[in-house]
Amino acid sequence: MARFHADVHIELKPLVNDPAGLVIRDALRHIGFEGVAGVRAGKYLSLELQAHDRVDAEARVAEMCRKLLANPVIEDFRFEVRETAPAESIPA
Amino acid sequence: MARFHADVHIELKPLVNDPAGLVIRDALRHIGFEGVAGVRAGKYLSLELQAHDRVDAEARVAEMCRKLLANPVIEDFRFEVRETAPAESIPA
Amino acid sequence: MTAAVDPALLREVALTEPEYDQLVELMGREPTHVELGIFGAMWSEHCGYKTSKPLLKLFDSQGPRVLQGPGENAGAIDIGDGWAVVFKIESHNHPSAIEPHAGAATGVGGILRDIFTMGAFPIATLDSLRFGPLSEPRNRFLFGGVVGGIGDYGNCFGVPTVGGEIYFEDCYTENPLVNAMAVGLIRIEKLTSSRAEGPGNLVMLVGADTGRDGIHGATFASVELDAASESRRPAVQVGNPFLEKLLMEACLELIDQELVVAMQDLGAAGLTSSAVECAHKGEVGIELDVAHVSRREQGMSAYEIMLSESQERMLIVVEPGKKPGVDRIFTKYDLHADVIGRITESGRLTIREGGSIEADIPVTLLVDAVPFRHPVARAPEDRLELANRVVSPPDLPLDESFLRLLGSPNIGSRRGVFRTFDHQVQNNTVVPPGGDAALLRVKGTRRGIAVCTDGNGRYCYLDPRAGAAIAVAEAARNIVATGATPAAVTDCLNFGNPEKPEVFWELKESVVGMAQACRELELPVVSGNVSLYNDTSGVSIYPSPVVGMVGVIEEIDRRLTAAFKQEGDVILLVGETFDDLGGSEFMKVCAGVVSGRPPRLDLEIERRSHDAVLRAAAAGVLQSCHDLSDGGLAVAVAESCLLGGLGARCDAIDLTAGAAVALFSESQSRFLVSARGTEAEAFEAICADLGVPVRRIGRTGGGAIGLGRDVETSLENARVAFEGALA
Amino acid sequence: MARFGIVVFPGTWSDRDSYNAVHDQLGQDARYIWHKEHDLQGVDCVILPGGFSYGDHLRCGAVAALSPVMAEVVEFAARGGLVIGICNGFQVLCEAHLLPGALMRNRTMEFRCQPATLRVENPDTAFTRGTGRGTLLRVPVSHGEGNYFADAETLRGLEGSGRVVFRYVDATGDATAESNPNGSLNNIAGILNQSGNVLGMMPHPERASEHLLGSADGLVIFRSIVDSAARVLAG
Ligand SMILES: Nc1ncnc2c1ncn2[C@@H]1O[C@H](COP(=O)(O)OP(=O)(O)O)[C@@H](O)[C@H]1O
Ligand SMILES: [Mg+2]
Repeated sequence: MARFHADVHIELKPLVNDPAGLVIRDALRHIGFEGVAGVRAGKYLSLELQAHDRVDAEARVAEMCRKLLANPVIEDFRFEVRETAPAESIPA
Repeated sequence: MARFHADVHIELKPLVNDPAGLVIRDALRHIGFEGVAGVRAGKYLSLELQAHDRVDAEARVAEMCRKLLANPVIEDFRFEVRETAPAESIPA
Repeated sequence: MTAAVDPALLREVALTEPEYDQLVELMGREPTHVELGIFGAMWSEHCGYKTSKPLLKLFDSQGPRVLQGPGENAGAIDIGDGWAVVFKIESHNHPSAIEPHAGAATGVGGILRDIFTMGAFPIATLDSLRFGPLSEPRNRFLFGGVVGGIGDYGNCFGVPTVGGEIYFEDCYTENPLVNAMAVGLIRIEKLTSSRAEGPGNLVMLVGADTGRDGIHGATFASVELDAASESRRPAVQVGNPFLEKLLMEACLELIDQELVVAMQDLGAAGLTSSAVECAHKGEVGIELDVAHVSRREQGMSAYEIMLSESQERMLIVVEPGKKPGVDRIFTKYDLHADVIGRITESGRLTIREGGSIEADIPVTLLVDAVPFRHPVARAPEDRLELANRVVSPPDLPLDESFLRLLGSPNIGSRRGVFRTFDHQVQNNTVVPPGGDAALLRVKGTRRGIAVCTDGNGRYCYLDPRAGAAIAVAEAARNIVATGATPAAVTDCLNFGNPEKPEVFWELKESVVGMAQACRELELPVVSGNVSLYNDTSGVSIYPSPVVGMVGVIEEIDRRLTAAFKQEGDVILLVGETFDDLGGSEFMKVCAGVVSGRPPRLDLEIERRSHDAVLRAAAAGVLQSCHDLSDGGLAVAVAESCLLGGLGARCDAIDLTAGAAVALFSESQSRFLVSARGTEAEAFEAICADLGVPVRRIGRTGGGAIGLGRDVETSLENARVAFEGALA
Repeated sequence: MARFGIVVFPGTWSDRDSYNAVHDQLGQDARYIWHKEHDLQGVDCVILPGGFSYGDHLRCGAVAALSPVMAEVVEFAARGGLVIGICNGFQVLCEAHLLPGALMRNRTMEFRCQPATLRVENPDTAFTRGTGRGTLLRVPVSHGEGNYFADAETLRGLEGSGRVVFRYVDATGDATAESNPNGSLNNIAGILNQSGNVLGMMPHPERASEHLLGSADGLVIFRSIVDSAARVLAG
């Protein structure tokens, strides 16, 4: 097994209204940032995981997103995976 | 003025307790992803804003982070800015 | 390893050189680094009460209801039918000043732990808050953060936040006060102690993993801060109410199944203070191996583990034979429980890390040998002068003054705050926040308990002894206004730097005033907390003692509320009105003046007025009852009107001392009640019998508030002013 | 007598209040079911109570929806068993796809604990048979994420088939913006699944179970369930 780091982004689907984004936008305007046209609020998760290789790591993270991390009714997800420790450095 | 898009990432500082990350880590392990060593939960905001140029846009976003978006006592932030519409296309 | 007597290091552990010398003499040798950290923590003001302890002895903690006075994690009183109420108040001022959300949240978490450490189920929290004026963005940020943090913790945990108070004064600008009180319920026979017993018994650490949260940071003091050390600096504590709820459920199951000998939560000074407290109470020794402590981070030293203030942790002492039962419960809740040591006969605190001994200290040195400090107390001349300065009321139209007062941040509606707190969960809240004390029923009985907090820093600033006594009287009045009998007190002493003679004078005077009022009203002080050094840039806060009080009502159906109930009821003012505009909200808001003497308080008269209301409540002759405090009669009438959605016409107010005094004086020992015509007579008879002055001042009804000749405001205008106070 | 099973997730807190309502007030059989259990103990109705299961981290109800007991609840519902999700329980039902849509942060971004008035939109359900169309119920809300969202088509489907059971209204029964505590689409406070045996609602009927506490209007919902369970037995 090798170690991987995954950066997962979860965002509301474009058509879903985003109360948090609206409140943040208004708050920014309120404190003087008039030029803010829109804000969307999402989540950013960083994961450390073990996997056989990059393809395996990507498959795992995609499944985590589908099963738990994102709600397909309202959210889209995307992620990037990078290796942090190669297989030979970690006992199986 | 030109239009810019900013991707802002806000994360808890490394030593700060992250109850959300712990719950997500444990939940992933519970549903079968034993190889998950750690999860840190952060925020991801995407902003549309107007600014004179890239340098100005970056200065504005940095200030928004310091003033409102991030809590500097417990969080770190980073961001990227890209131009989405050049100055000449937008009336001042 | 021996620590050098480096002044910087001593500063970091907050010990003076003479204190260090005393330590070396008592130990008979130089302390190790870990030992120095432990002494620093245990001999600190926070754990050792080295400045305040001699004063705390002035409090009486005896009484027929008292089951547990000061000395355990919280006090406990007998409320009848086999039930005990456990309660305590605690400050989290300094953490909240740095990070208001996390600071306030962990304050709530800490006080809840004190309650369930006693075995009690937390049934309510309250919070007493002080901020600088909201016109300053920083103050608004602190206010929003603190309120958010309290809500986040209590709402998630599942305990109703039923009361508290909020005041704004300039002196709290960089130094907000966040005092959280928690109240729990338990069958008397289940009360649990933190007294460790039985050499050979296991010491277990349960709950959250230990991280580098809130450590003194002594290790980093002597090194230059660079990028690498920055990342190792102690972290602000972030609470985890979800974990705390699981910890509570598990701990209460342990107690229910009689699986623990002793239980002690980890609070200030973490594992150090908990281990020492358990051992000291049981007069035993305790030996811990920090290698067995589960950690959140790598590379933590024994020093860091002993002083970490990571939240949501509990130390329990268990007989070896009962360990399987304990494990079963923690497994159920997916919590880990580490055996980290055992109870010994040595009377010493012994800390190992695997094979090496990091600390070995007689427990009594840490507790009984705390070097007390006896600062000088001196009344500041300018303050005495200020208290003697009498300023005449401003020349402002009274109806305008009235609306200004209703809209004052210190008086206006707190609905915008308490609606963000779950104040109903657990199905006990009979009188919700927004009136006087909150009232909770005790399931399975006809009883209820009333709870409140009170304190008036401005009064205490002008006269600490009188102001502190008033805090007690006012809390009691709030309890009485619900029909409950005041039973016992917890207190939080928030003061500036006691090394300043005037601050120590304030502290001493306040304790004397509070102790005296408690004694005369027969209210034992069963728990409390001290927070000193509330200073910013050399400026101290107002002396701000806060009283938390619990009262008992035998028949909850006999409760009273502040809202006027129907048209045509007689409105009566109980008690006498004097020219008590000194330190009043009226003089602050309408004249911009803080001066004069706080209202006079006669505890005998106070007591009789309580008796009158309680007798009337029991007889069922009152429709409403509200206590008079900030803003005086005018504000009390307005509040009863707004709560009831009914106007009032008060044409018979005694105006002989001047209308401003009649409407806005903050004279003590007064209530505003309403009664049906015939019952008003019965109430007057009760008052006459007890020698309590009472006067009919008007009737309920209509859509306006009319007060004497000078104030006439529509209910709607009053509501707009009142509801907008914190906007 | 009906038997209620009250599911307890880590972080649930209205389990005891639900017990108080159905057992102490209505005298029904009630038992707690820990989330790790697989046996629903032959209950007539499952209550998924309010609280902050798993601290509400990630998304409210998301982690609880994956608990072992939820597999049983899904199966129970498929067999026609009655399930009521209250507050966090409603969120769990959405996350478990037993109900459509999602519950987002309140429009104000603030937690709100306050009285609410609900209008019964459909009295012909297993949960509302004791009410009439337009009946107003005083039932408090207490949540930070009760802002109901569904896409336009789902919403049309719900509205068109009587599956919007409760709506937030003002004291006179009008569904105004001010009476909506959280920004829910169409002032939706509670919805039903297609087969009519699964109800999710954000307000807390178990808190409106005694006059002493300010309202007993919530009891009609539990009484309706008892009644429905009896009819199932009577066949
Ligand atoms: N101002 C006070 N009045 C009465 N008792 C007090 C006061 N301050 C502290 N105590 C009591 O001293 C004991 C230790 O207090 P503290 O260290 O704050 O408790 P904990 O360690 O549980 O946080 C407690 O029993 C507390 O009730
Ligand atoms: Mg304690």
